[in-house]
Amino acid sequence: MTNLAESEHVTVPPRRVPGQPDMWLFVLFEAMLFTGYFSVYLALRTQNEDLFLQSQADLDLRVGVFNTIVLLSSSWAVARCVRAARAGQYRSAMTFAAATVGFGVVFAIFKVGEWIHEIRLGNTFTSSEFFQHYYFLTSLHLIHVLIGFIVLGVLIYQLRSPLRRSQELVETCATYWHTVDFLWVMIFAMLYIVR
Amino acid sequence: MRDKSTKRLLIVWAILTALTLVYVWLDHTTDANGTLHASSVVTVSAIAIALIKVRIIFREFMEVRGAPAWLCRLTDGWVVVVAACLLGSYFIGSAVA
Amino acid sequence: MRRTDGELIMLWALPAMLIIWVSAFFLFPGFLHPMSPTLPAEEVAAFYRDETARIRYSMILFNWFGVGLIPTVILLAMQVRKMAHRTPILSFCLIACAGGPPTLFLIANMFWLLGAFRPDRSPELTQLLNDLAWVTFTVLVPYLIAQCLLLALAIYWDRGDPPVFRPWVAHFNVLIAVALAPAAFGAVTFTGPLAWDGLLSFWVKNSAIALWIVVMGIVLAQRIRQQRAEVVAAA
Amino acid sequence: MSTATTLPDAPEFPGGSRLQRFAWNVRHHPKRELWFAWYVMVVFYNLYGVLFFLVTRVQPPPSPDWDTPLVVQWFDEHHLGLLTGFGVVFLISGMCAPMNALLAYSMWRMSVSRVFAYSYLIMYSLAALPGMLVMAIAMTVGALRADRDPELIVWMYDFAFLSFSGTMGVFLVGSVVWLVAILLDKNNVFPKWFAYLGLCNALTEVVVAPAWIFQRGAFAWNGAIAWWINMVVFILYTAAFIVLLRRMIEREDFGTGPLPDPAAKAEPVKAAR
Repeated sequence: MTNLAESEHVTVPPRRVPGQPDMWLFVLFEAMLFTGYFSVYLALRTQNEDLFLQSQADLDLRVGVFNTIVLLSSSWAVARCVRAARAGQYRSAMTFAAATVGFGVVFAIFKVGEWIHEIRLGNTFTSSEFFQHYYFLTSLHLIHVLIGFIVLGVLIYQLRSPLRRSQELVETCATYWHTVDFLWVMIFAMLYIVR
Repeated sequence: MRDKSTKRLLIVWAILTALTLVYVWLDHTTDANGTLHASSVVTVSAIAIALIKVRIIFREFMEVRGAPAWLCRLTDGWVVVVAACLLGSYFIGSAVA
Repeated sequence: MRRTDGELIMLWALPAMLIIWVSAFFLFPGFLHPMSPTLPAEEVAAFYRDETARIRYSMILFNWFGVGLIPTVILLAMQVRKMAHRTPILSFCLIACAGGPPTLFLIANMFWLLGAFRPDRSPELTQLLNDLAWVTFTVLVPYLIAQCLLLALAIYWDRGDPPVFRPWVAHFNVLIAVALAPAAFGAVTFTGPLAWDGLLSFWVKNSAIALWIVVMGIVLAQRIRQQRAEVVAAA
Repeated sequence: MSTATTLPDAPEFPGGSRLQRFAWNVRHHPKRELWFAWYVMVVFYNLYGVLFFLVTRVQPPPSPDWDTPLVVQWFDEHHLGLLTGFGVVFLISGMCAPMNALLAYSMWRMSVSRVFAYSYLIMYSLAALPGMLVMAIAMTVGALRADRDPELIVWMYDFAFLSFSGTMGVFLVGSVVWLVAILLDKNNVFPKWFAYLGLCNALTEVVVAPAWIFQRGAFAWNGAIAWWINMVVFILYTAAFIVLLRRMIEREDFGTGPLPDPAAKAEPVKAAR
């Protein structure tokens, strides 16, 4: 369908969907689910604002900001990896894929460190309504990060042998990882910033 | 050509990081000496900045910029729907409370 | 050793199982006559207090050998696989059914054993365990019904010549399924034929299960012997 | 049944009245086993909806936060609905078997190891016990005697709803088994997006876990997140695979290679006639 439309202007480089369109369905659907969780959180929050604010004061914004920047960097790295793979520079693509995994690991370590810190402060899953949502959203997101490691493993496996190297699969994996990133961007705003 | 695209990615990353740091500023201006206060302005701008960042990630990192029009429209529409859901639940919740 | 030898050993385990099941059935004091659902809590507690030993030993026997039905169902699934169908779906169906009835029966079995474990606990609690046991035991039919109907369908749809099982086996299975169906409603009423000690939910259901095991055992035995003979003839 | 692709051994399709056509399909349709399982599945889900949402009224679930008299009253009001409704559940829940067999067959048809089909078959056959039948038994016993000690009735109430919502692992791992099979498959049995949707479905089983922990709020067994959002995903997932299985059966050619595309297949058939 799109090809027909595009063939009229030959000068423009062909527009194409990055990765499998199937993955885009997942991205939008999963993000919609998270939007559902956020909506519930925001609506409940307004019912009991002071309690939420009180608990929220225990979060350290610096860790959140650091983690956001780490994930943004990982997203940047995987975007570079896709460009490099497209240009046929597989060595460089591998480096960027490894960097993505590295950023992801740093994120996970700081996330778990933050949990341990909060638990030491006495803020557990059952201690307050805000922390219910905090642990729920962050752990569900961390599960996405862990699945992301499997996905990045698939990406690296694709890049390693000249026999495989399907650009479509590389882009599909990258799309998943960006989803992990932008979900965190929203979770970060929801948990740390919203007043 | 390639150089241009990597430079662009770096700029995008810098903008996203800068937007993240705006949050820190936002946070400092609202909270006087460690106690948090409810604020619709902060909530709305937090949601708005987050969605702007998401849209930048869509367009640049996820390469929707070069994708067929339907995907552009779908992702933009999605951002609008999410904004409506979040702001809607926040304001309806506030009205009920 | 031929493949069918193993199948025959599995099958010959069935009569042994049957003897154990029947003796456990008669050993359990609550089956003859079946305990009434209208029994007040004190009498239920008294039953567990007075008959502790027989409840324990019969139910331990059932616990050991209750799962003995699974190999028979799997043998049937293997026969279905030999039928002239286009897909393995009907044998998958039987495999999917195989684990259900013994598992449900084991749950009921554990409630009976729990009831007898501390017969001096409050009568209300003993009655609850007794209810759980009887309800689970009475309503364990869904997979048995499905099993009979699916087997019947598989036989009707067998395009082989000669077919693996003769059509009367299918009719018989449908009949058994019909006999089992009322027991699903065993908890709706405390009296009458539908109650869990009633004619339909207890006597018809349990006789149907026993009859099914005996008849299908014989049918399977004939079939496997015939297949062994074919293997010998071919060799 | 839209695909009456006549195979050599089947007699010519006679046409005629609806009943005659139905009888012909039962006797001769080459895909009758698959269509049988598919229709059983559709009927099962419809009955499931009617029984759980309308007859027994256990869905959407009442609150875990209710006090004892309220729970007893709830059982009182739903006494007959619960007992007869779950009676029907006991009668029909064997319909899970053809459904699970069809799902397993879809994996059997893929270019992947048989491990997937058999693992899925066993896992989902197991799932119906704690996920549905134990719940039905607990509800039945809870409703059985109105004069029972109220504390015990509340215990049955918790038992029923938690065994229903809280049976997670089999569905979680089962969905993952299916989605991995779809991603590895080269026979095009299912589109890849369904595999990704399977991941969403698997994650709902993670999301429901807090139902074991909270008695009120968004994460309780009737909560906005643990029940409502999850239900939406479950319904979409189920609807998707019902439609996709139908398409799979329509495309089925009983070979071992890739399933033919419906559009591409229409041409040669026409040519052969």
